[in-house]
Amino acid sequence: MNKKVTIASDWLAGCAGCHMSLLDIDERLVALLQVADLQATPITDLKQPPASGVDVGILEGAVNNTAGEEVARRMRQRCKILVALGDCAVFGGVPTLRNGFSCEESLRRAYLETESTAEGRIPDDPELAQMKPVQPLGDVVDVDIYVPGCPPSPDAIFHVLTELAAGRQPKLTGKLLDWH
Amino acid sequence: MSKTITIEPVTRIEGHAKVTLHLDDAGKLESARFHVNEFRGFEKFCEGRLFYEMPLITERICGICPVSHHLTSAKAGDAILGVEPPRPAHLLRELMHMGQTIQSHAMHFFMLAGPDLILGADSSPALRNVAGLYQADPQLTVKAIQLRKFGQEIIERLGERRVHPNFAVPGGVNKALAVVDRDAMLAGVPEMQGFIKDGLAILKGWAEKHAEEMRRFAVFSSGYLGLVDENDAVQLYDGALRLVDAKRKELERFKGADYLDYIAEHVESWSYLKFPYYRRLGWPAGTYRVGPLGRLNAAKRMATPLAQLEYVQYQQAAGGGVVEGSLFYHYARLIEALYALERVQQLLTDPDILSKDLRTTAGITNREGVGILEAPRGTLIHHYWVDENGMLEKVNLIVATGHNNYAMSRGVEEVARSTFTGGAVTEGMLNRVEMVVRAYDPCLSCSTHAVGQMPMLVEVRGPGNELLEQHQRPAPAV
Amino acid sequence: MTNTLPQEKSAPAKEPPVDLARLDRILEEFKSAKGALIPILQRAQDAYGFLPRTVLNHIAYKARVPLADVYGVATFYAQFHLERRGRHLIRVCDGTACHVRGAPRNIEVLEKNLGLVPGGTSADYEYTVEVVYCLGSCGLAPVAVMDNQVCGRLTPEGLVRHLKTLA
Amino acid sequence: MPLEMTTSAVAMANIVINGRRIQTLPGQTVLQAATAAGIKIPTLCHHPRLPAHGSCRLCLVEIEKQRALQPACTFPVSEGLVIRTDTEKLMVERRFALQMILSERSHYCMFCPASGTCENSDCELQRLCYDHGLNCWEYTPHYEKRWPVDGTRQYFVMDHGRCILCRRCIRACSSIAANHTLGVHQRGTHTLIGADDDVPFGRSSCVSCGSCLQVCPTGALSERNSAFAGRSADFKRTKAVCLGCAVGCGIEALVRDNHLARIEGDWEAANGGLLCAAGRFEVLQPRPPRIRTPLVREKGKLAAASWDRALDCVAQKFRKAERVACLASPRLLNESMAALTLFFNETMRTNEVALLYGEAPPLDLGAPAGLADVADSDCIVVIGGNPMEHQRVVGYLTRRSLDHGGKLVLVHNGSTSLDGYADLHLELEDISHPAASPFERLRATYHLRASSLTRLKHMVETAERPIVLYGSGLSTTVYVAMRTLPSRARFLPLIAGTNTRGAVRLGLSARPVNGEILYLMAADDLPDHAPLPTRQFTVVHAAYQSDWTDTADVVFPALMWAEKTGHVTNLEGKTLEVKPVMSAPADVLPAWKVLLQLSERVGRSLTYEDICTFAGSR
Repeated sequence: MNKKVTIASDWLAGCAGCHMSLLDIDERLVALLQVADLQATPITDLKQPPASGVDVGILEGAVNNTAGEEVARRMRQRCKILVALGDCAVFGGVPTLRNGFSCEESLRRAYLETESTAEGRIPDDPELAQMKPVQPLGDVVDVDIYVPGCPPSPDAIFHVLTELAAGRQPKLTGKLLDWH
Repeated sequence: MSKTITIEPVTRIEGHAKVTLHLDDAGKLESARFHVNEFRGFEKFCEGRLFYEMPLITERICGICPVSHHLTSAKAGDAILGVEPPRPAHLLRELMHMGQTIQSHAMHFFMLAGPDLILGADSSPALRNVAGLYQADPQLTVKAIQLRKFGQEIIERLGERRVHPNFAVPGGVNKALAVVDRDAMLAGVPEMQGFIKDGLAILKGWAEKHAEEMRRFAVFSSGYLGLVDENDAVQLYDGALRLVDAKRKELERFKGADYLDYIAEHVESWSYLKFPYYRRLGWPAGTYRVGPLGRLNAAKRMATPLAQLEYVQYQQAAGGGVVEGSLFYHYARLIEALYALERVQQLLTDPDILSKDLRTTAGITNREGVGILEAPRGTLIHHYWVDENGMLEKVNLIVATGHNNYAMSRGVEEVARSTFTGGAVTEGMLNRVEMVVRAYDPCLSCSTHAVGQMPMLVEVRGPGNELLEQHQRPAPAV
Repeated sequence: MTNTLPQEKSAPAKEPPVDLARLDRILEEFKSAKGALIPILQRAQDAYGFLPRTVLNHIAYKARVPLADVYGVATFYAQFHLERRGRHLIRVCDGTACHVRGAPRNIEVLEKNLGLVPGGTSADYEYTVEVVYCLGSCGLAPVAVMDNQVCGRLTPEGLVRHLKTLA
Repeated sequence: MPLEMTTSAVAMANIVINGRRIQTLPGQTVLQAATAAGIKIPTLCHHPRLPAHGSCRLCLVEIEKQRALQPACTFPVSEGLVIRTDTEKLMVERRFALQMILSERSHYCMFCPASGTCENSDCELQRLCYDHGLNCWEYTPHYEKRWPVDGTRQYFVMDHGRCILCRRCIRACSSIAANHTLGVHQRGTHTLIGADDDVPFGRSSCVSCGSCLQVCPTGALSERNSAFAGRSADFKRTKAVCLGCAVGCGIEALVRDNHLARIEGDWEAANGGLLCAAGRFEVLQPRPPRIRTPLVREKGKLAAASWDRALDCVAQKFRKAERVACLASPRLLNESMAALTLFFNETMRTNEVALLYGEAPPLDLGAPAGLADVADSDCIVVIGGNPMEHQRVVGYLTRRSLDHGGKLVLVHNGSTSLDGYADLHLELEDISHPAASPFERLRATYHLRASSLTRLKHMVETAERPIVLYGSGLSTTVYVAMRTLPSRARFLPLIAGTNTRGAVRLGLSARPVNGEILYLMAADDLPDHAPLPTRQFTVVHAAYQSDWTDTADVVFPALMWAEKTGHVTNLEGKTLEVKPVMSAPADVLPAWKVLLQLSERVGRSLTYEDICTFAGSR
């Protein structure tokens, strides 16, 4: 049991599609659970990687606000190997389209100008995170393994995780290396 | 002294949210808020792109229901071209949508909500997940995986992959269905029917054991909205929008294209997720619920035989009339999954399903187009405005989860009120609050997408907001 | 010799009419010369002070050079200007030497006095200000060149004085 | 400028690539030599059909005694070169080149029509990145910079965010289409591909020939119609003939699930990949509703009917008829033309068979010129025709000849878009009589003054490879004069109507016909507001619903161009094989089959053999 590789994952500004692609390994999920111990993930109830740390940290999505930065930093601190999962984490992806506009423009459109919005206002509660220009994960923390793809194929993800569980450095070649 | 309790992130939902509970000096609930914490700005940054790119851009809003956005976007494109896709194209689009409904509902019931129902809300959080479920019931877990796989494979066979497929284009679809694929899919139907029935059995069992909870957990009245066919049966791909009041009396029946006349959105300073409501009744009186329970209340029946049978039992279980208990969302969800599966069979046996008449080509005939569809979590609306070259000038999106935004806060409040009666805060109490949110299966990827995780804290703050107590969630027994 | 647009493009509406007779004389000189686009553009700019679209179109048509190439060359070289310029050209250096010796202050004063941004032209078309990075007279820093006259060791006051002498 | 560095017939040069001894011809580039020897060197800005450019640095190779790495696409071979194409150093350089290219713009692969996997990507940049194992971008692009998307062109779109400035589009625009619309504007990080003096593409001198689209290595240029309809790998690619006009360009049709999604120019055909907007794009535009079954008028309304019913109905009318007249679209293939001529001449015993429109000038003025010769001519005479309108590819080839210093003599009245390029411009006099019918108008005659003729002759005499592009409707004296031009002058008729030359060979021409019954072989032609002469009874054989079919008494469904099998004769007089690229609706038959069945019912039946022998005999 303690032999298992411990994994924590989380998502930033993305679409959760990479985690879905992880689930798309289907029955192999069972095999994965034999060698890997999924700790804090969006589909489990532990809210953050344990302070004791994990072997592998997986982050999906780009960094686009202060809270995202915190998550990225904490994950970096608490994992031995950090995996950037998917185009958003690797390149920046679709969320970076927002960088072409000022936050104000975007917020105005969404919360004041949209045709269906009545008595609009721009959300400004301190509970809400501060928006920042969208960056790929690698521009915020050091990334050890890049797994591009929108989303990465289940095969690619399974390959990476099983290689890591076996203590090897995964390498994406052929069909496993795929961006689109 | 008054306290604020923060639950963040709410887990086992698609995306992240946080809940804050404001307790008064007596430790009684003052107010509860369901925050959606992040914003991506699709409405803005799609401006200047071409309308026919949108099915591939907007599906990136959400990796759980990309097909909803993919198809809704293509439908808005149809409207801009001013064409009706050939019948076979509609059948194939609906088939893909049914695949998604099955996978999304299956994943939610077994992998996200399941742990609460099967393992119990008070079981160890370290086990309250898919892995724990597997330990508790390996067979069931495998069935869950296979049911989800069945749905995902439908999407893959049509759109070349499971997440973010490339299939629908304005005017139709880009690929015909191969005979081998049709036969393979058909072959899977009976077994999957079994799996869904197993799920229903589990749920009914749970419901009987927890009849009280089912009846009392987060129960409140609201309006309901969903697509229906000409017989007022639940429709997921196309049809008319039917809005009913708290007594299920029809308030409106309207075409998706006219949504602006009926639906408006309210904004709160503390959430990036807007609050849609029925224009005529205003905010918040006009708020309504969508998604499985919303749809089953908005409609009068299910269009397929097996689902209809279950629908009747469901009504009885809820004491007939209006089903208001949030936990019934799980029940309704499985009934819809069954419907989707029956629909898959109907579609695959339609003589037109293998046709190669797949696309109507046309120039840009309308400068505006609305697409609408019932995503797994509720009504999804895409509205585009283009210039004479088909470049987007304006975009408006109302996503499924948004409609339930108010309901989730209401639900959280109901539960918190009955749970937080002063005294120590237990993890189980907090999870109960999450269970409400989970019942609605909010897809926050769609809504705007989630913020990253903060440490999961229960903070107790004084009136001056000074920190008085702090509970860390129990660490796993590793 | 390559062919160009089937017919000469008409001038953009906003542009004031340009007397092409002078341009025709220039083009006449280069009639037989091959690959003479740059000298033609230089002479044309000398004649008109800048390169109006009408002039570019006419050059393309007469010299039988694709308009896209004429425009490409005109926008590639910093020496060519497609917008009307001021009567007086002031090139202020903000290179390292000049910068540390107070060029920024000088530029600020210019902007105040002429009410224009670097690279801009005053509304009355009297002045155009360019900020450049080294004029090769770092010994005289901070330096500016006004209508080809080098002015060194410039103080804001001196700068304004020189401006008056130009006017 | 030659499209490829041509190999001059000099002695072999011996070079060594990756240790292999290879014999090449001097004048070849290292890339050509390597490719010929089956050694693959990665390229990006290079395109075999375009002049080499050497800007992307992907084809860098190590050459002994060269200080720096050299681009293989521009480096000429010479005796004794020792070259390596596969060292680790080169891999590093190439990866770096790719990283730099990726850092310049914002390539959103996830929603790019060209994007795909290592197996099906249509993006050459993406494929190279896969080949070189790039799993991340070293230098994050400036996402805050929004690169313009130009959607002002009707058929295809430019997304500068996906442009790598390889300049293939510019080279194609100038060297293939000779249109010179595109250029490089601004410099440094502001560099953009632009049109004319930086106007939107849709308002530029662009003629939408689509040559740039066909050579773009990324998704920067993408076609509206086929975007997201599939990737090249998903399509069935069929070489076919464009039936848009008499040029008969070679095309490649890309079809998926019987949906014609895209058309590309066939590099191997006489048009060398070049097409016009009509052939590449307009044919993909929406058409009127298709006619899928025979229709028969009952109580004033057209109703669907079985073939038997429709054929019987027509046959019965034909048997009783005094005189049956037939008008045929010049878009018909030779087989159908032959069947129709036979059927009406032999079976129906009438000579009232003519073309609906389409005119061919005399075809025996002198040595014939081929399409391929036009671009190399040093003097082109265009007389009595307007290739830029009606045989556009011939027009573009004509302009290509001007880029090589060729002279242009324009002889016409009115104006054409070639006017700007003419070295000599001569006026034609209209000596025709006020026209009576549309067919009369076709006979309008133009005359050329003797003085003009001599000037024309002079130009031709001073040229080495003169070509005369001539239209119809000129006075006899003009044609006679053409015959007296020096024998090295070659002639290419500007024929109106796709297969008019095939029709003429079978003795058909455009003229008025008489008869109480009219049989209109419209094929997939559409009436451009030309109403039919009204008759007691009208049969229309057409692919699409139109004013013609609306007023007909019986309608037979016809094949559209992409479904046809047979032959056409193009303006060169070449007989081109027409292959179907997609399958026809179940109930639609080739025209000749319908005529055979009619002939049976009328009682004097024809056979397929009759048709073939007849078609062959001419």
